[in-house]
Amino acid sequence: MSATAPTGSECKVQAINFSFSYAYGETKALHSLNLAIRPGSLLTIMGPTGSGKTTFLRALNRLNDRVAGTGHTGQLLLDGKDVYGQEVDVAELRRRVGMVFALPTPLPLSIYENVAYGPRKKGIRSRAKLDTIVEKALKTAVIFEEVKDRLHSSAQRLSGGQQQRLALARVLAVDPEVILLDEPTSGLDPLSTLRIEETLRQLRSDFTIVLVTHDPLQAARIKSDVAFFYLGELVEIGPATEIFTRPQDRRTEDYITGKFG
Amino acid sequence: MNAYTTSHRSKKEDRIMLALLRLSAFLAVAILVFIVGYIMVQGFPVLNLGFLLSSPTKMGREGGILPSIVGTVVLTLLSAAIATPLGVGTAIFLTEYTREGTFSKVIRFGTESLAGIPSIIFGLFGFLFFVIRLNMGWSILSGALTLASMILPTVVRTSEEAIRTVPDVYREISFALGGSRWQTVTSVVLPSALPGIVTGIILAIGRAVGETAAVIFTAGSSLRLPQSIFDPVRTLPVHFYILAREGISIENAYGTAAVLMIAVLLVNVSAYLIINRVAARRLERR
Amino acid sequence: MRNKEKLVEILLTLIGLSSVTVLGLIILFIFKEGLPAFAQVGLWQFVTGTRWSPGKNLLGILPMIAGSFVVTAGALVVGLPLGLGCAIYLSEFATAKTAAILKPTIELLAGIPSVVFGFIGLTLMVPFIRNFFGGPGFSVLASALVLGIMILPTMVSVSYDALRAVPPVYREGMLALGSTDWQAVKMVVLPAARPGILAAAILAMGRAIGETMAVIMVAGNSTIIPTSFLDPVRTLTSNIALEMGYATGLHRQALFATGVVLFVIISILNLTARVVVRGKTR
Amino acid sequence: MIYSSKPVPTKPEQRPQAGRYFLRAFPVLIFIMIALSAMLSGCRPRAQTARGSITVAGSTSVQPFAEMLAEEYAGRFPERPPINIQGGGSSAGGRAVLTGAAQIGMLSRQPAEAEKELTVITIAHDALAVVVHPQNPVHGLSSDQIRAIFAGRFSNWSTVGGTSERIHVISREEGSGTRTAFDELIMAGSNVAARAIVQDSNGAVREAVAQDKNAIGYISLGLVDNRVKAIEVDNVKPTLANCRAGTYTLIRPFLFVTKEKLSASGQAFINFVLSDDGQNLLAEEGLVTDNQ
Repeated sequence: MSATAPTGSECKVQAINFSFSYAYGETKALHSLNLAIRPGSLLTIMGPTGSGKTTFLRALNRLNDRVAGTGHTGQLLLDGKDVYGQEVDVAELRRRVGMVFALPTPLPLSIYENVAYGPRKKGIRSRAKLDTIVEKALKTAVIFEEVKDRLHSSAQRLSGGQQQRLALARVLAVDPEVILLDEPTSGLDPLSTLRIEETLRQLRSDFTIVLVTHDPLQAARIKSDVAFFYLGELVEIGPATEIFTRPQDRRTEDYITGKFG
Repeated sequence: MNAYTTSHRSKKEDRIMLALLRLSAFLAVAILVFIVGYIMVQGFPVLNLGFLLSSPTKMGREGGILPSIVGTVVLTLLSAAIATPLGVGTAIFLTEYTREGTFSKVIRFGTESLAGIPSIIFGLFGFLFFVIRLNMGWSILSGALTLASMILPTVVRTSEEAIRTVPDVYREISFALGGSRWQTVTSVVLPSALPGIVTGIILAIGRAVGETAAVIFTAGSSLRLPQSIFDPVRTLPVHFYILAREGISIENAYGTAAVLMIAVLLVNVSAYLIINRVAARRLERR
Repeated sequence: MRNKEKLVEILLTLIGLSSVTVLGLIILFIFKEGLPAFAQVGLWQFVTGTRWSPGKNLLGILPMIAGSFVVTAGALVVGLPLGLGCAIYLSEFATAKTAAILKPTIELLAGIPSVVFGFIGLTLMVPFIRNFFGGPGFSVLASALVLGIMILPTMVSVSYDALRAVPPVYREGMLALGSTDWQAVKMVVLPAARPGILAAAILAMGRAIGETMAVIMVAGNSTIIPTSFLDPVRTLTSNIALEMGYATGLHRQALFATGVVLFVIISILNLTARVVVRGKTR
Repeated sequence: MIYSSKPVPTKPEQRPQAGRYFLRAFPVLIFIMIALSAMLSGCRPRAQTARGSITVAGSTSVQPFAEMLAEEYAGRFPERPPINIQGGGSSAGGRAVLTGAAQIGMLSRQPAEAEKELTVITIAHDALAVVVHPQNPVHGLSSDQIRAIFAGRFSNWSTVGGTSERIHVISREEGSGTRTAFDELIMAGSNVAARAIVQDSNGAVREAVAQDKNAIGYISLGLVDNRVKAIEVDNVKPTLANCRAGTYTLIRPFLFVTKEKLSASGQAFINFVLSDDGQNLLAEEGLVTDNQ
């Protein structure tokens, strides 16, 4: 039984019978996934390890291409166009679909250059334009105040929480439409986690956000829809309150009650 | 008597072996330090500005070794300038542009067997190909191309090692921000790997500076100050070899050897400093 | 933008091929120039002939092959124990401080040009051997000493790395059983590091066999099969370097053929090294 | 959304890492290198380099004398194109002229087959001196005795009137001008012993003899100095006078070989060498010249 969110051409991201496999078909990571995400919504994906959550994320921005022997069937649409289409410019795709990784890792550059990295690669040269983009991105990621007078010092010396917000700013600087976050707060202290969640809530209206997490409380706190993945299938999808209180599928229930991690 | 319990016999054996090991360590270091010391001491009296800055007269019996110094520096730098793009390019190709397959195995095999070839064979090849076939004659260029082929494997190996130390997550971040492969290489991979690559190039230069067999057949042995890279040149080791073997001037021979040793030690020490500075910086960053 | 990437990829593929191309060119040119000699003299006569007198078209390089192996064996006898002993001492017994001083010193000294070793051999070792042991002084012994010292740095640093690669837990296990330090090294560490040490020995052997200038200065270069340590000897590499300037026609091709033989020996050495290292570690 | 128009404060000294700019130039560097080596590998007439410098290559026996002449020539005629002297051996010199790698070849032996087509100019003669250690009691040997020693038939100095010590024979490598001359003038058909020590230059032979009381070798007379003793051959002292008088017969020619269309500057150097000044310089260095 795979429940699908309201379909319709107006959704931002849509998977239609999307399956994904590694090692030349040996290991099946996703089984004919059907899922639609409305623009400006915030979806949290939960499920035990190996349920295909990260694979789905890395399929959306095609980072999976870097792995040898991957294959997919079905379609994965962004604004109605298949991301695996022939004429898709992967670099452009990755700019529209930004990603924040689990471990907060700044590039070995200054704070300024970290954020300006994406725009520079897009071809933006002018100093003034870069300055405004960087400032806007840092402000949106709510870290500008803390770093505005040491923009050119190395980003390595920031704290874990700051580095993750810098990573968010890095993505925002490229002006994405969708933001993917792969367990962004798993390595952070509770205070930083709350601040990241607060930022996500604010960004919700401007961007389509897909968040992968292990922490049910996080899903509840940011009041998002929750999609439950299990062994590569979408088991259930619906508002956090409903999923946690009245799980339809026993597998969801077992997961929430902590029977298996 | 179980082999693992400390019996009387093994205690004595232990002491003897320890003494032997300490002796071999002392001997190894002493011999090598003695050689450097001996050359420096013998060469020192001749080492003055005149010796370094003037040209030789009477076939090197008197005068200085300026042409050889200039020749060695130009020849080594040119060979590094040729080997660096090829070596680093190969390393980038092996790490960033291809997966381990038959093609990369062929390149690796080529590089490794090139590394095993003795310098006399490079000398023969350089003579046949650059001097005669490509009609470059005995010249700095022929010598540099020959030396470049010799140090290419070293540059490839050290560059590849340096590139592999760059955490893969940096590449992921760059790609995820819409960076292309070449942009990722030039903006993220190479800057982090740069110290390792530079060290590799310097070590390669260290080896090239002391080379004789490959250079005698390709760069020639003319004592005149080279005007362009098409002129022949007698590098320091070759000049030392000729002066020493032919008894033309033992003092100048030692002087040349001392200059050569200082050059080689300076090059290796600078490579060493970079390694330590990078290791220290990497520790402090973690 | 996309075509720039394609261009870079093509260019890097070409650059990637540079090492293979150079290797191909070397094999092509050396073999092209050397093979006619095999044809004319006959491979078997060439490799087993004991008389080398190009003027009289006597072209046998057995004395040089024997010379190369005897000199290299001598170099290993001198260099291996000393190098390995030093590596073991530095890795297992020396204090961190002494190791931190001695190891870089030895590595720096790896940069000493071979002609310097040759000259030290010529001015110090040859007269010493002549006066102390008799004979002309130019000998297998002198070559072995010079080459043995030359391969020390390679032997020490590669063996040291092999020994350091052995996880500490191996040593602690033995010490816990009450064995002495040397017992631990002998029983556990050396066997575990053997592939690395073998690789170091083969690397050192490769360098010794390939050395030219230093050997010419101390070996005496006579075309006989050495029967005693005090006999003068000529190696394959010296044979090439000595006569290349003057050789013409068949004589010159024979020198390139000598180069081919040397190349084949070195390739066999490299292959055994790869098999030894890979075979053991898997 | 309001954003302050004030530019973000960037302190100059905290510029991003220097590595960035080097690396932006990296692809350009690669292209230059490839273009450079590709362009240079095109054939260029080597002999007539841009500045018309003259390359003289060949016998290592002639090389020291040619270098001395080149030094004098450059000193006297600084405005003329410089002379590059290369070693490499007689055959390498002949081949260099044939392939155009050099304008003038130096031979210390009669021209070989392939070199017959070149014009041959004798610049001087060099006498071969048989040398022993200064403390060796032996003062003279007959050519037969010398042949027997170098062929390995005599192996102890006592057989030729010296102390009872083994003789250490030191010879030159096959093909070198000095060795070829020695084979022709002394060995006359028999072979130098395979056991003989071989050194690859006259200087090295001299050093080897100077170091070893029991050594005997042969070098060009011009290189004899007080560290070795030149012995009488068939009771004739190896002096310039005896060479010119013809009584000392161990003589070999020092030759220049060139192609017909030799450049004017090349011919000018040869004229200088053949001029009285040039010949005197060679005579001072111990060579046998015709003009005295």
